[in-house]
Amino acid sequence: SDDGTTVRFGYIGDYNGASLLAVAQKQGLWEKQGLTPEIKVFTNGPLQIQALGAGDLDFGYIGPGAMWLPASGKAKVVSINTLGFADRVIGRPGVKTMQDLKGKKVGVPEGTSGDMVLNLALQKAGMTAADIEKVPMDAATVVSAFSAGQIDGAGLWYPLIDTIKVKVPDMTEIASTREYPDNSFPNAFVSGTDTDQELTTKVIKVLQEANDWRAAHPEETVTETAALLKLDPAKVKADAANVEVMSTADLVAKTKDGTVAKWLNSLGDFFVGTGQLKSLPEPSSYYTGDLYEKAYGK
Amino acid sequence: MNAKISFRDIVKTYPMKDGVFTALDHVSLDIADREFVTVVGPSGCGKSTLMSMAAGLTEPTSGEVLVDGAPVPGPGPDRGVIFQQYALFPWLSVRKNVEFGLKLMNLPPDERRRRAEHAIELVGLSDFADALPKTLSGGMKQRCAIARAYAVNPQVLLMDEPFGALDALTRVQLQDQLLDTWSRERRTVMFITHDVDEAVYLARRVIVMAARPGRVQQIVDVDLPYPRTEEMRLSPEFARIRNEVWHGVYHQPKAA
Amino acid sequence: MNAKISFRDIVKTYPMKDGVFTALDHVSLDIADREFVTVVGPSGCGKSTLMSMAAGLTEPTSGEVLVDGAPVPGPGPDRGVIFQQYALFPWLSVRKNVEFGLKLMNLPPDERRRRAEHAIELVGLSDFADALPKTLSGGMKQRCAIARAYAVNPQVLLMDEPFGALDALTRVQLQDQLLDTWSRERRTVMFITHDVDEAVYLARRVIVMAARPGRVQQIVDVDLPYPRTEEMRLSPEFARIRNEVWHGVYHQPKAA
Amino acid sequence: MTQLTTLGKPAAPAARRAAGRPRRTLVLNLVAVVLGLLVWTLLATIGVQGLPTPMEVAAKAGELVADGTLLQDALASLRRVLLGFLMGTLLAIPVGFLMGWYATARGLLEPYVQFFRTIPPLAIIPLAIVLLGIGEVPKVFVIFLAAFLSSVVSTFQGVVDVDKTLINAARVLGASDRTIFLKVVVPASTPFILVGMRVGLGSAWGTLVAAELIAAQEGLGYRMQQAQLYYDLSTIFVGLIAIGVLGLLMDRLLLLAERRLTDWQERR
Amino acid sequence: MTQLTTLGKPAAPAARRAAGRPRRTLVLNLVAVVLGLLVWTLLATIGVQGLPTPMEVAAKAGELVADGTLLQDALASLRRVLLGFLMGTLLAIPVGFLMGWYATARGLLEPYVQFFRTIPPLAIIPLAIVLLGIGEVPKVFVIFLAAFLSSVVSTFQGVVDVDKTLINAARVLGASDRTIFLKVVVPASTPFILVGMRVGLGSAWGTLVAAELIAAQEGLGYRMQQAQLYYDLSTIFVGLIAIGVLGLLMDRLLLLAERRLTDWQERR
Ligand SMILES: Nc1ncnc2c1ncn2[C@@H]1O[C@H](COP(=O)(O)OP(=O)(O)OP(=O)(O)O)[C@@H](O)[C@H]1O
Ligand SMILES: Nc1ncnc2c1ncn2[C@@H]1O[C@H](COP(=O)(O)OP(=O)(O)OP(=O)(O)O)[C@@H](O)[C@H]1O
Ligand SMILES: [Mg+2]
Ligand SMILES: [Mg+2]
Repeated sequence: SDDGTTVRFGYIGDYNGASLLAVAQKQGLWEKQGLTPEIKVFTNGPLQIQALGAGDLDFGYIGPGAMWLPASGKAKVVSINTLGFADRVIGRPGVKTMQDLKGKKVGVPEGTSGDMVLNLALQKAGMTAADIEKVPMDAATVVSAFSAGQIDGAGLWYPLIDTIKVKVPDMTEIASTREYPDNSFPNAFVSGTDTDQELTTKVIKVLQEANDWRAAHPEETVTETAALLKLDPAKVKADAANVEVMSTADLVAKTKDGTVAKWLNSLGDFFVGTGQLKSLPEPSSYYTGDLYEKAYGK
Repeated sequence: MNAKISFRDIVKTYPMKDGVFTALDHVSLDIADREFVTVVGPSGCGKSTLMSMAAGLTEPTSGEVLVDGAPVPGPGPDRGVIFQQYALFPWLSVRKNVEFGLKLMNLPPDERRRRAEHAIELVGLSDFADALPKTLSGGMKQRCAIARAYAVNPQVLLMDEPFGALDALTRVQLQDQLLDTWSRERRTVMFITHDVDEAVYLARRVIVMAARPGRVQQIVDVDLPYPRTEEMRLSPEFARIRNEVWHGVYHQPKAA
Repeated sequence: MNAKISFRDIVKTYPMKDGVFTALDHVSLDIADREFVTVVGPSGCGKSTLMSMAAGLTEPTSGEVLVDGAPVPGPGPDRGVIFQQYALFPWLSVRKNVEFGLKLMNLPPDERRRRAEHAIELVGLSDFADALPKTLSGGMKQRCAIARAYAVNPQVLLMDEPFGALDALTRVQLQDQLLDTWSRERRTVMFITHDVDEAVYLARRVIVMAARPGRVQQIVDVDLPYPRTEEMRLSPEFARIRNEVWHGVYHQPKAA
Repeated sequence: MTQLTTLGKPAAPAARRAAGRPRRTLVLNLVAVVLGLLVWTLLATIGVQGLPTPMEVAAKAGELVADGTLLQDALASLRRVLLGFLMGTLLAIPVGFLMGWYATARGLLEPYVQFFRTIPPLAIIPLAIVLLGIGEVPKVFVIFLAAFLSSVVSTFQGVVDVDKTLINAARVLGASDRTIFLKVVVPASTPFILVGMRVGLGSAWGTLVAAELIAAQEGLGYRMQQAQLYYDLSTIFVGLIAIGVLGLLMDRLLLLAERRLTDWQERR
Repeated sequence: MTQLTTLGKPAAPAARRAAGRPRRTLVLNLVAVVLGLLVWTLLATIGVQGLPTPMEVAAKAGELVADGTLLQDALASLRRVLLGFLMGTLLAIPVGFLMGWYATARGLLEPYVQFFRTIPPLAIIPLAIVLLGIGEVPKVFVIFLAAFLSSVVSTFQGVVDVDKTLINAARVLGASDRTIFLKVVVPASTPFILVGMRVGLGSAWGTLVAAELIAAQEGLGYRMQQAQLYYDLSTIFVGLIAIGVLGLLMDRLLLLAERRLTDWQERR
């Protein structure tokens, strides 16, 4: 971004993380804004936040599990991307309700959306984390441990659950993100804390146009994304099935009426509960909704 | 013939950048049971190589080494070896070095102790029994190696310049000790030396080797009775044999 | 006195489990410039230790070693050393070993080559110039070490039983060569040996040491003219001195 | 001491050095630590964003010590590392021997040893879980594997490099292969074996974080991963320093063992 | 060859062994690989959940080779590992020397070397990003650090263990410290240095996955992490095997170098 036209953009190699960038590139949306993208793939959100802080990256993509980082002032959310509904609480064959998990081993990657859905499910069932044996482990470890019968339940997400299904076909889904409409799991694009308004607006514009194209062309988007990620389109498609794409107009409206703030606050509550946040910050302090609205107007 | 060790037409070659180097060239030699032979010859003529074959540590390129009429079965405690480079175990004290072979014989500890003490005393290292090899002088290291071989009391002793690093007096003492033991217990001894006097004084037969290629040049019988005495060293017969050996070593017709 | 090397009241002790071991006990000795001294004494009497101090490799526990009147400045190429254990660089060929010191002198390559060839020829290793030490026999290793020290042509030669592993003929040849070089170029030589004959044949003075504790027992002047010849070895005067040295070494009053 | 007096340096300094040595080393160590702390403080205060200062880390360490977490974590990790390390390095000795001594064993084992040495421990975890569950066993196993694989090379080389004449000396005294291994090869290759153990120790600690990815409930590596979720750099640093210090202490113990075991060596 | 004829085993077998050696080793290696594949197939088909079979992995490898991904990844990783490994091990030689030779250097450096050896590479990454960004530099740096830290111990030990008499022999010929280092210490400790390099090579590859966490766009480690998002075990196995094979090849090259460089050694 030396001359102000190069944008270094980080992403994660799945449908949520990569689809907009794939579309923007293919449709020449960057060029329209006079920008040159330099996209870099990462394996997780926190690494990108770190790279933003170190000045090695201008924008990045994070999932809901990393949302406490912008909330604690480490970055700014410039645009909501989609809502994810991929997270589930699952159980071994025979486990039908949360009650069945009482005293059982439940594997979960801590601080992720899998952890969140487990928490919500526990709440809804009138239980607490003390009622189960919560075993924190890495996401890949959950897959191995569940498939090998080492744990009785897990808080995890698709497509990893697909892998488990192959091995344990009669596993059960006990709880799903879809059951908690008030607690949506948005993923988002972020920038560093010192935002260059003009550049950010241009980037938001690119994202908005790509977003609308994606909403209009779901099939093509899957193809483009699979091509960018060198993945089997079927996998990406399965991935996309658990994602709610909203039109830009819808997102603008939800920003205006405070729905977005509500999502962010419900995430914030979760992080306060885990201790990742000390207090619940005002969403407007880290979500640049005004820029998002303005950009749409242009 | 009742040979304890037979070298049968031994050839030993080493590959070199330009062709091969012949260290031993068709060497045949029988050492009778309970015989004491010494081997002399110029530096590099293959003395150590030959001995190492009898020990079972080196294989001939062609030919055969027999011990008691059978092909040499690898190294074993029936043939004690004193190496030219001492080969002490640096992490063991003098006493432990000497006891090494005894332990392998499963002797009771006090018997082992006794035999080790005796061997150490024989070579005059009693005051250094607990010293590590690195704290010993050159001559003391050599004496430790001698004690280690003696302690096992093997049927055959293969000694490669065992007294080379010793002062003259210690040397004479150890020569006499060796002769004494040998005549009492009648072991077979193959003894390499570069000292012609020593070779004649000790041996029933002196094997004179020649170099380039290594081969047996001459075998000199020493017709002096045992026990050998210091006077014999001054006898005309001794002088004659000494001269013959010397002549054999140093006036060799040049090899091809 | 114009001493090249002075040992002034040298004491060397080593810590032992039970107290200390005195390797050298108040040794004082001057070696004049261009003098040839030999050192004899029983195994373990401290000969190598004394020489290593002159080389600057070992420090006395007390006392001083002076070279040219100044405290010994550590090891240096002005004092060539032949170690009792050869100390060849195993990764270098004979030639490269010999050239090692010459390279450090920044000689032009062909001069270096010439001097190395010469030294190697002197010890009779020309045919093995490109061999690695592990392929050499004991005597050949020793000769390589000799050549390495000779090549540098140092002012002082410190030689620790340099001919100990050589056969008698090679030994005599090298003795005569050494005397020849020494009388032509008049180096200072300190030569340790366990061969009384050799000690007398080579030296102007024979230092006789005693053991337990190590000390200078007697100094025997050898009043035979240089160049020494083979006939001198047979002269009554030689025999007398030889006897005196022998007596000095082997009939020492026992130390406390 | 002996090796220092024979250093061949001019007399006086060497003697002085020999006398003041242990104290001097300690002083130098301290100087190094202080310098390190200064650089760290500098980095933290001036330049680098997000880096906690030594004071902050010390405060956090105080907290963790006070509530017992640190001790409990350290003990849990120490047990895993010690077990894995000891089993790994002790197994490396006979395996190194087999590979160094018998061409057959070498031909069969070497491809695997070399292959697995280059495989990151993270990649072993799924297999370890499937085969060993999620208890202590797979954690210790991952550490064991790392320690074993990094020390076996060294042991193997030690066996191969044992002076032939010493082996011959034992043979002619009637030693069997087993005796030669125990009484000659092991002592003669002690320097190599101890290098192997020290390297293995480093690998064992270095693998701890990966091992505690497997459903650990406590341990320094687990605590650091937790802290990473919360971006709690101070706790991460406390963990790192605890690991470093424990590793350093164990390394010193090994060094001490080495001094005693290779006393017989002639060296500078 | 020489060492084999002096093995001291009964004459005939040893001679046979010497003659057939390289071929025999190869055969044994192959036997080992085939055995390994069999065990793997067995595990995959009968017992173990989720384990892809060799055939599946081979098919995936074919795909990845066909679309050029594997080659591209392998080259990217190879470059990083080679750079990091070479810089790390080459730096380890002089540093090991300094530590082995000068008590001062040892006192100052040792705490750090020992400390950082036990720190998992994963933990270095945040610092590397802050200080070095997200380009190639921090990736190579992490690998470099791993290689350096694991080989420096070995080099250091090699320097300490150099036979005193050889150093003395060089001193009396007038060699300076520098000459002694280059002409005596380095050749004499080659066996140790090469062990260090081989261990360092293992560490370098083992750290690759961690290094490629730092925003890599290609590389075997990166590909494996990507595959982990979808739990694509076949791709992970292709990556592991590629790493293992590349590591093995580089190790063989080092061994070859060792053979040539330590030819002078007398050993079995
Ligand atoms: N591994 C080897 N490779 C090549 N040549 C070798 C090897 N080992 C020994 N030789 C050669 O074989 C010859 C005989 O060596 P050997 O050690 O038997 O001599 P020696 O008679 O014992 O001599 P010395 O009296 O000097 O000890 C020597 O010329 C030596 O160079
Ligand atoms: N590092 C050491 N620790 C203890 N004692 C030692 C050490 N080095 C040498 N000694 C002792 O010092 C004495 C003198 O040794 P030195 O090597 O000088 O003897 P030497 O006269 O050369 O004997 P030789 O003729 O056998 O070579 C010996 O008794 C030896 O045991
Ligand atoms: Mg010999
Ligand atoms: Mg001596």
